Amino acid sequence: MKKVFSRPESLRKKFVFHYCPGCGHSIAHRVIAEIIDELGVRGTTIGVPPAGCAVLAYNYFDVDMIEAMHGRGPAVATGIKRVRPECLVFSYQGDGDLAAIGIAETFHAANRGENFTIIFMNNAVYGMTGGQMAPTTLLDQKSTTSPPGRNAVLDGYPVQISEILAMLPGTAYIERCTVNSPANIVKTKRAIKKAFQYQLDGRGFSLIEILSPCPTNWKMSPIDACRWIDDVMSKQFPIGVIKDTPAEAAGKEGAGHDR
Amino acid sequence: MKKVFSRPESLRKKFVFHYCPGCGHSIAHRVIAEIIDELGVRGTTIGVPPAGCAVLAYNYFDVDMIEAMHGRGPAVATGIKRVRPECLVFSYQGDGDLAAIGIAETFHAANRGENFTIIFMNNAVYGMTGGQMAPTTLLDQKSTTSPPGRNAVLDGYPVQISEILAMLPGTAYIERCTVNSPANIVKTKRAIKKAFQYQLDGRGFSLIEILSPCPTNWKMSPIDACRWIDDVMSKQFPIGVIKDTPAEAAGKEGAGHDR
Amino acid sequence: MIVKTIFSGFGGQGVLMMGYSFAHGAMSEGYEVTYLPAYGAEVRGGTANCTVAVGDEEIASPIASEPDYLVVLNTPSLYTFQNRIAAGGLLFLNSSIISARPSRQDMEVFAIPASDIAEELGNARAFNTVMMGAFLKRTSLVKPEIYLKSLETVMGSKKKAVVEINRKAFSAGYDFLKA
Amino acid sequence: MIVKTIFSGFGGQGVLMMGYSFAHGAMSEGYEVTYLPAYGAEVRGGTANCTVAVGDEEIASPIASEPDYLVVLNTPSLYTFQNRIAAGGLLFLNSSIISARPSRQDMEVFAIPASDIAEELGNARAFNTVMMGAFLKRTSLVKPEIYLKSLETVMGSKKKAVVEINRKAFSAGYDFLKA
Amino acid sequence: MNSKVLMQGNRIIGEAAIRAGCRFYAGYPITPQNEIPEYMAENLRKVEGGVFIQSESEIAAINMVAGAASAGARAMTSSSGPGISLKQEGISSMAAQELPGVIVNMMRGGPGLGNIRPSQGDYFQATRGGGHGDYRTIVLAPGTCQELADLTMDAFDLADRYRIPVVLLADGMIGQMMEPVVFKEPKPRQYSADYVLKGAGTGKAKTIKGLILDPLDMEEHNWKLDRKYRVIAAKETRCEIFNTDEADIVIVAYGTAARVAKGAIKRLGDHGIKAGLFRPISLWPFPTEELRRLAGTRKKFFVFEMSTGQMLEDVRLALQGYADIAFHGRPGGVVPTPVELANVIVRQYRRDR
Amino acid sequence: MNSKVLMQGNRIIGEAAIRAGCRFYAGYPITPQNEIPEYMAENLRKVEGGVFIQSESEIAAINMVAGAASAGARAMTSSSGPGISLKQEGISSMAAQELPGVIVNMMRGGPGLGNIRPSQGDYFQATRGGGHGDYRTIVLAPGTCQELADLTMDAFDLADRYRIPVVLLADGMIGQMMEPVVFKEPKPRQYSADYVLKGAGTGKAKTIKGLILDPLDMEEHNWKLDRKYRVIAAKETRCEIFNTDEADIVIVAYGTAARVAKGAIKRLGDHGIKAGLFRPISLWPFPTEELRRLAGTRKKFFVFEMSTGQMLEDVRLALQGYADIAFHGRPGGVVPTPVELANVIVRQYRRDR
Amino acid sequence: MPKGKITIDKELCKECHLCVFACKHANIVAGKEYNSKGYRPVCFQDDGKCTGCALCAITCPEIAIEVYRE
Amino acid sequence: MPKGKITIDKELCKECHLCVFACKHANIVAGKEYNSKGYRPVCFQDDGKCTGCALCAITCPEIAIEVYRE
Ligand SMILES: Cc1ncc(C[n+]2csc(CCOP(=O)(O)OP(=O)(O)O)c2C)c(N)n1
Ligand SMILES: Cc1ncc(C[n+]2csc(CCOP(=O)(O)OP(=O)(O)O)c2C)c(N)n1
Ligand code: SF4
Ligand code: SF4
Ligand code: SF4
Ligand code: SF4
Ligand code: SF4
Ligand code: SF4
Ligand SMILES: [Mg+2]
Ligand SMILES: [Mg+2]
Repeated sequence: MKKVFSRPESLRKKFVFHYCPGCGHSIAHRVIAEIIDELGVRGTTIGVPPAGCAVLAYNYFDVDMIEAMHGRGPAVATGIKRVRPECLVFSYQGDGDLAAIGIAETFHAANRGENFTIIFMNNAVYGMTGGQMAPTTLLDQKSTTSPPGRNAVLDGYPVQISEILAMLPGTAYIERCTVNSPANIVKTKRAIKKAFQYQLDGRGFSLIEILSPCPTNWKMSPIDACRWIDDVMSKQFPIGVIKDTPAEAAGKEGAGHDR
Repeated sequence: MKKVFSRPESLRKKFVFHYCPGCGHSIAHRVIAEIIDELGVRGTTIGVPPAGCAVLAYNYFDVDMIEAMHGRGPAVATGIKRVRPECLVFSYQGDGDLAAIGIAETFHAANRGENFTIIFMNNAVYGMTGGQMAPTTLLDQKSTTSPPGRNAVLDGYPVQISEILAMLPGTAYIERCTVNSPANIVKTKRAIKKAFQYQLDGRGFSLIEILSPCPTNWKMSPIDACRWIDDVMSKQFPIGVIKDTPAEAAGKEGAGHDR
Repeated sequence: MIVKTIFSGFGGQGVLMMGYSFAHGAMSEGYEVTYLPAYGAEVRGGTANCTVAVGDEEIASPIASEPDYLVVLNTPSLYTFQNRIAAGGLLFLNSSIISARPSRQDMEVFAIPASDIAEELGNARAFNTVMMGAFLKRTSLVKPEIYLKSLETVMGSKKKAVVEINRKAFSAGYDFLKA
Repeated sequence: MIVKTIFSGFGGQGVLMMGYSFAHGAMSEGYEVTYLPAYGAEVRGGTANCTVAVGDEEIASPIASEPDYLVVLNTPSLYTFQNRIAAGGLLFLNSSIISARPSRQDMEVFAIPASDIAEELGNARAFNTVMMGAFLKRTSLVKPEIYLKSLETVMGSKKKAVVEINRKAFSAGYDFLKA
Repeated sequence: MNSKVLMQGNRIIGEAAIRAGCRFYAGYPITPQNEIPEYMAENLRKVEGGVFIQSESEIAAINMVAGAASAGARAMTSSSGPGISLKQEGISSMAAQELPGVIVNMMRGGPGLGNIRPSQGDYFQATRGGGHGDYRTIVLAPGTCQELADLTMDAFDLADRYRIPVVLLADGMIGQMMEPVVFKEPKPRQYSADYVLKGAGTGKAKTIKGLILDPLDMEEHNWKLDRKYRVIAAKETRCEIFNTDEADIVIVAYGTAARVAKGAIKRLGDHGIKAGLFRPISLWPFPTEELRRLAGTRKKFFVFEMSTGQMLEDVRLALQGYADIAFHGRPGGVVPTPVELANVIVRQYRRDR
Repeated sequence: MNSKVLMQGNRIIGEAAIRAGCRFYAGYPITPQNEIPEYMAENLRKVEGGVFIQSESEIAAINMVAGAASAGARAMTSSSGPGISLKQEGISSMAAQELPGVIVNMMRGGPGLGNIRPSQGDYFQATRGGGHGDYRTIVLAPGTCQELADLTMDAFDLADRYRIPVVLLADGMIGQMMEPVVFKEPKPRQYSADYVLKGAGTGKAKTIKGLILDPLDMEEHNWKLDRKYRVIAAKETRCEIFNTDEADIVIVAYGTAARVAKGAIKRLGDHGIKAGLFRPISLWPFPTEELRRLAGTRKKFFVFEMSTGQMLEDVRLALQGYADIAFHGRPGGVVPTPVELANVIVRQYRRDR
Repeated sequence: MPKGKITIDKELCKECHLCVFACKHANIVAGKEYNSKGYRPVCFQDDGKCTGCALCAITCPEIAIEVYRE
Repeated sequence: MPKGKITIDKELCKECHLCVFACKHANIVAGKEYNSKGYRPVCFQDDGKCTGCALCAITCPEIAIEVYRE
C-alpha cells in the first residue's frame, strides 16, 4: 500500500507537541506546514510565533522563525516583510495576543495593508496562562478571571475582530474557519493556502481566524470541545469569508507592497 | 444692552489659550465648558486631557482634571469612572492620541462600554509635535512625516475610527461633528450635550468626533482651514450621527455601569 | 526535624492536589509547612510536581534537593527524581502505570497498583487518594482522619459521593501496605 | 573670541530662520558656530528664540547667559531678554512693533522700523531680513554677500522674486544704520 | 477571623490587599502571578465598591490604577517581567503625579520572554526606576508568605503616606508556594485626600499633572520629589539581621535567595564556617546604614542573588571599599539549593584563606 | 561630498544613519527628536531598499526594529523619555535575542510627561536596563554635533559586532542645535550573518528566541550574555580627558553637561581654580578604569549632571572611597550656564578649604 | 431687528479673522495696530448694523468677543 | 472501495479520541495500555473496513496516524 498521509516536510522530524490532547494549535500547525510544502516555499518562509500556547512553534516548524513578545507579532512581521518582501511571512497569534495586548499592532498592520498573513487562533480564552478571559470569551462563558461567566457590563463584549479588521481598506482577505472536524480542517487549509497565495501575489494583508478547541480551559473533552464550536462558539463567530478583495481592486489601490 | 455672550463659568477666569490662531481646540474647550455650565455639573465633573496640543487643558477648565500619558486617557478615565460612577467623566483626545498610540485603550474602553465620554479632536495631524502624519491624515495629504503626501501602500489609510467603534456593542452614542462654522459649532454643542446626558443616564460609552482645524500644520489660513474641512476632510470623514443606541436596548444589554 | 516530599506525575493526574491536601493536613497537625508547586509551560500532559516540606522548626528553603520521600505517578517522573531522593528515603510508585523500577538500592520502594485498586473501587481517577493512603500509612506524618478532613477542605466538594469514594480509596491504599 | 547673539520674537516671525541663516553665514566665513533654538509647547504665537554663538575657537557651551547681541522682534521678547544682555552689548529692536525701550543704560540700542521699511518695499514679511541687514552692518560678523548667499541656501528657494525682495530688504536695513 | 490559613503566595497578596482596603485592581495575566487577578476576579467584586478589571494590557492596567488612585481608591496592579517593563512609563508618570498605588512584580527569568521560573533579575528596574526621569519607588521584598501578607498591607500604607507608587518585588517561587499565614489587622487608612479628584464641588478645581513646561518649576518639582525620597530613605529602610553576632561571613540576600541562604547557613556550621545573613526587606530605600554598621565589625560579605549581580551594586555603594565582597549569582530562573550555596561559600571561604 | 555642513543634531543622526547603511527606521513622534523621523521620512525612502515607517506607537517601533534586524537590516528607532520607557520590554527582548539595533534617546525633562527641555534623567534607565532581566545595552553619549555624527555610525558597527542594542543617549539640546559637521566615511559592514532570517533555503531553519524554558539553559544564556558584556566592558569604554594634568579638581560630566563644564573650566581659571574634565562617552560600559587611574593622582571629583544624581553612582562605584566626590545637579530640563556652574564649583571649593 | 454690539478683547485676539468671516453684516474688520504679542486684533465697526446675533462670538476661538443685545 | 490501513504512533497519541469520532467505520477504538507518558493510546481495529480515507489522520492533532491505501 502507498502512504497517503504522513507528517509534512516543513515540520521538524521528531517531536511531541507540548499541546494538550485535542488542542487546535497542533492541527493548525500541521495544516500550515502542509501548505508550505505544497507551495514549495519552505526555503523562503519566515514565521513569527507569539507568546501564548504556541510560543514553542519554532520547535515544530522547520522554517525560519523569530518569537515575538506578547502581542507584537504584527510589528515584528512588518519589520521582516518590509526588509524581505520576497519572503512569505506569517504571524501566528492567539486571541489574547492579537485582540487584547496586541490590538494596536494588529489593527495598524492591517490598516497599512502590510503584505503578510496572520493566522489568528481564536480559542475564546488565554490558554497558556491558564484560562483567563480573552477578548473573544463569550458572554456568560466562565473563565478564571470571569468566574461567574463573562458579564457584558463589567467585562465588555466578545470582540469580532475579523469583522472589524475587514472594515479597513488595507485588508485584502479575511476568512473565519475552524478545525473542529475533518471537513472544517480541509476548509481551513484551503483558506490559509489562499491567504498565502494572496500574499505571494502581493495583494496585501490577509488574516485567517481559526476557531480552535481548548479542551483544557473549556474543561471539556476534546470531542465536546469540537461540538461546542459548532453549537455555541460559531454562533458568536460565524464561519465563512468575511472579506475578499478582488485582485483588480487591490491593484488599483496600489497594493503589491514592495517596501 | 444685556450681555448675551461671554465666557462660560466652567473656564478659569483669566488666560490666553496657548493654541494657534484659528485652532479648533479653543472652540471645543469653550463649548464643553458651556455645556458643563448648562448641565450644572461643574462640581462633579472630572476631565482627562491628553498628551497633544490640548495637554494644558487643565489650565483652562475650572473642573477637576488629571493629565493622562499619551494615548492612555481611556484607561485613566476607566479607573476614575469605576471608582466614582457619580461623576461626569470625559477624556479629551487628539487623533494621534486616540487612534495611534492609544487605539488599544480606546477600543477596549469602548468595548467594555465604559460609561464615560470621549471628545475626539480629529485634526488629521499630530498638532503638538509639529505636523506629523496621524492615523486620520488623508491620502495624499502632506505632513512632516509624509512629505510627498500620505501613500496608502507605505503609510496605510486614513482610519475611520468612529465607524469602527460603532461596531462594538458597548458603544451607546457616536457622532461626528466639526467646529468650522458657527452653525456647526452649535451642532457640535448639541452632540456633546447629548453624549454627556447619555452618560448621566448611565447609557454607556459615548464619543463625539470633532473635525478640528489645525491651520498651523495644514499650512492654511484659519478661514481656508475651515473651508478645507467642508471641501475635503468631511468627504473622508462624513459628518453626522454614526450610532445612537435607543435607551431600551442599552438597558437590555445591561448598561448603567455602576462599577 | 524537616521532612521533604516530592509528588510527581503528569499534569491532570492530580499531583498538585495531593501535595496541597497533604500540606494542609500537616498544618492541621501543627507542623510548619511549605508547599511549592513546579509550574511549566505545558498546561496538561507535561510533567507536574510539587514539594512539601513539613517540620517542627522554621523551614528556610522550600526546595528539596534531596527529598526524603518521593511519590511518583508516571514513568518520566520516576526517571527525573529517582536519583535525587536521599539515601534511606522512601519511594512510592503507582505500579499500575509504572513498570520500571529504580536501580538504586539505598532506598525503600513501595509499589502500589493504585490505578487498579481505584478502578476496582469504581473510580479510576481516585488512584491518587489510594497513593496518599499508602504514603501516610508508611510515613505517619498526618493522621488519616485529619488528612481526610484536609482533603475535603481543599477540594471544596461537599458532594457525598465524592467524599465517600475518597474515603474508600484512602483506606484501600492505607490497608494495602502492611503496618 | 566667542560672540553670542539671541534672536527673539514670537513663533511665525521667522526668528529661527534669522539665526539659522546667520549661523550658516558665519560658518561660511570660517568661524566655529553653534545654533541653538529654544523650543516650546506653543506651536505658533508663543515666544520663539534662538542663540547663535560665533567664535574662532571651540565653542564649549552654546548657551548664552549674557549674550553680546540681542535682536528682538516683539515686546514680550524685549522684556524677557533685556536684562540678560552683557554690559556694553548691542540691542536691535523692531521699532515698528515695539514701542517700549529698555531702561538699562549700559548698552547700545538700535531701533529699526523694520516692518515699516519692509512694507514700503512691498512685503511686510521681509522685515526680519531688514533687521539682519542692520544687525550685520553694525556687527560686521558676516559680509553681506556671504550672508545673502547663506540666506538663499537655507531658505532653499530659488524663486527670483523671493531672492530679489530679500536682497532689497537686506540693503534697506544695512543702509538704515549709518556706518 | 485571623486564624492561620494555608494559602498560595499570589492569593495571599489578593486577600491582604482586599483587607487593606484595596478597592480597585486592574491587571493582565502573566505567569507566575495569574492567581492574583484570578483571586481579585473572584473576591474583589464581592466587596462593596470593589472593582476588578482584566485590562487589555499591562499598560492599560497601570493607567487605570493611576486613574483610580487619582479618584481616591486604594489601587493595585500586578504582573511579571515583560509586563512590568510595559508599565514603566505609567510608573514614571505616577511618580511624577505623586499618585499612590501598589505594583506587584512576581519576577521570572529574563530578559525577553525568558521563562516563568523564579528570578531576581528585575532589581535594577525596580530600584533605579525602569522608566524615564529622576524618580524612585519604594520597593519591598518579602521572604515568606507571612511577610507577603504583612508587606502587602504595609505597601498600601506607605503608598498613601508618601503619595508614591510602591513595588512589591517577589518572585515566582513566593508567588506559587503555599505557607500558613495569619492576616494582621489592617491599620485605618491615613492619608491627606487633598489631591483626590471627585469633582470640584463648590470649591477650587484640582489638577493632577506631571507636565511642567517651565524648566525651573519642573526642576523644583524634581527637588521636591528628591526631598521626599530622602525622607523615605531616612525613615523607611527595613532589613532582617540573622545570626550575625558570631559570624565571620555575612551573606547578603533578599527574598527567595535569602531563604536559600538561611538554609545554607545551617549547613555551613557543619563545615565550621560561621555565617550570618543580612536581608534587605526594603530594596529601595536600601538599608545602607544598617549594612555599613555591620561592616564596622564584619569584614567578609557574600552577596547572593538569583541574577548576574544587581543588588551587588548597592552593597558596594554601601560598603565603599570597607569590606571584602564576594558574589554568587544564579540568573535565568534557577533557584539553587541550600546545599549548593553552602558548597559555593565553603569553596570561596577556603580559597580566601 | 564629505565637506562641512551646518545641520541640526537630530537631522545629523538621520543622515549619519543612512550613510552607515541603516535601511530601516521605525519611530513615533515625540519632542525633542521629531526631526529624526521627519528626516527619515524625507530621505530614507529615497535610498534603494530604505524603509521608513511611522509606527502606531513606540512599542510597535521597537518591535519592528527587532523584526527588521532579524531579517538582516541595519535598523534604528528613536524617541525620548516616555517613548523610551515604552520600548523597555522590546529592548529587553532584543538583548535576549541578541539582535543588533540602534535606539536614540533625546532626553527631556522627566519623570512623567515632564517637559521637552534638555535633561539627563534617563541615565539609570539606559545604563541599568529599564527593562526586565539581566542585560545591558551599550550606551553612547555624544557631546557635540560632530560626535553625534561619528557615534551614530559607530553605534551601528558596535551593534553588529556584538549583536546588541546600542543606545545613543543625548538630550534635547544636542538634538535641536546646529553645528557644522563632516560625515566620516562609514566602515564596511562587518557582522556574522548566521542568525539572519531570510528563509531557510535548502539549509537548516534558524530560530531567534528569548524564551528558554529550562532554567539551566536560560541561566547559561544569561552567563553567555554576561561574558559578552564583560568583553564589551573591557574593550569598548570611551572617554575624553580634558585639562586634567594640572587640575586640582576633576569635573565628571557627559553630553551637554560636559559642554557646560568645559565652559565653566575656562572661567574657573579666573578664580584661580584649576579644573579639568573627565567626560565618559560610553556610559555603559562606564570608563571605570580610566576614572580610577585619574583618582590615583587627583583627589577631588565634582560630578555634574542635569539630573538629581545618577551617573554619580557609577562614579562612586569606580572610586570606591578613594577620592572626594561632590555633586551638583540640575534636573527637570534646566541647562545651567557655564558661569553658574563655575560659581557653584567656586563655592564648593572655597567651602572645602 | 434687534440692535446689538460687541466688545473685542484686543489682548486675547489672535487675528484669525474667523469672526470677520462669520459676521453676515461685515461689522468686524481687520485692525492695523499690534497688540503686545504682535498680533493685529480685529475691530468692531459700530455702524448700527450689528444684530447681536453672536455668530462672531460663537466662532471666536479666543473667547475674545462679548456680545450685547437690546 | 479502496482498501486502506493506518498506523498509530503510540508514543505520540494523547488519547484525545478525535480519530475515534472521525472514523466513519469505527476502525479506531480506545486502548487499554498506558504509554510512557501515562496516556492510553487508541488502537486500529484492522477488520478490513478501513478505506484509507484519512479522516482520522486529518483530525489527529498529534500527527500520530499515518495512512496507507492500495
Ligand atoms: C507583556 C506580556 N504580558 C503577558 C504575558 C503572558 N502571556 C503569555 S501568553 C498570554 C496569553 C495567551 O493567550 P492567547 O493569546 O489567547 O493564546 P493561547 O494561549 O490561548 O493560544 C499571556 C497573557 C507575556 N508573555 N507578556
Ligand atoms: C509615549 C509618548 N509618545 C509620544 C509623545 C509625544 N506626543 C505628544 S502629543 C503627540 C501627538 C499629538 O497628536 P494628536 O493626538 O493628534 O493631538 P493634537 O496635538 O493634534 O491635538 C505626541 C506624539 C508623548 N508625549 N508620549
Ligand atoms: S491550554 Fe488550550 S490552547 Fe493551550 S495547549 Fe492546552 S488545549 Fe491548547
Ligand atoms: S498646532 Fe494645530 S491643533 Fe495644535 S494648537 Fe496649533 S492649530 Fe491647534
Ligand atoms: S453679533 Fe452678529 S452682527 Fe454683531 S458683529 Fe457679531 S456676527 Fe456681526
Ligand atoms: S475670531 Fe476672535 S481671535 Fe479671531 S480675529 Fe476675531 S476676535 Fe480675533
Ligand atoms: S483511514 Fe478512514 S477508514 Fe481508515 S481508520 Fe482512518 S478514518 Fe477510519
Ligand atoms: S486523534 Fe491522534 S492523538 Fe487523538 S486519540 Fe487518535 S491517534 Fe491519539
Ligand atoms: Mg487564546
Ligand atoms: Mg491631532
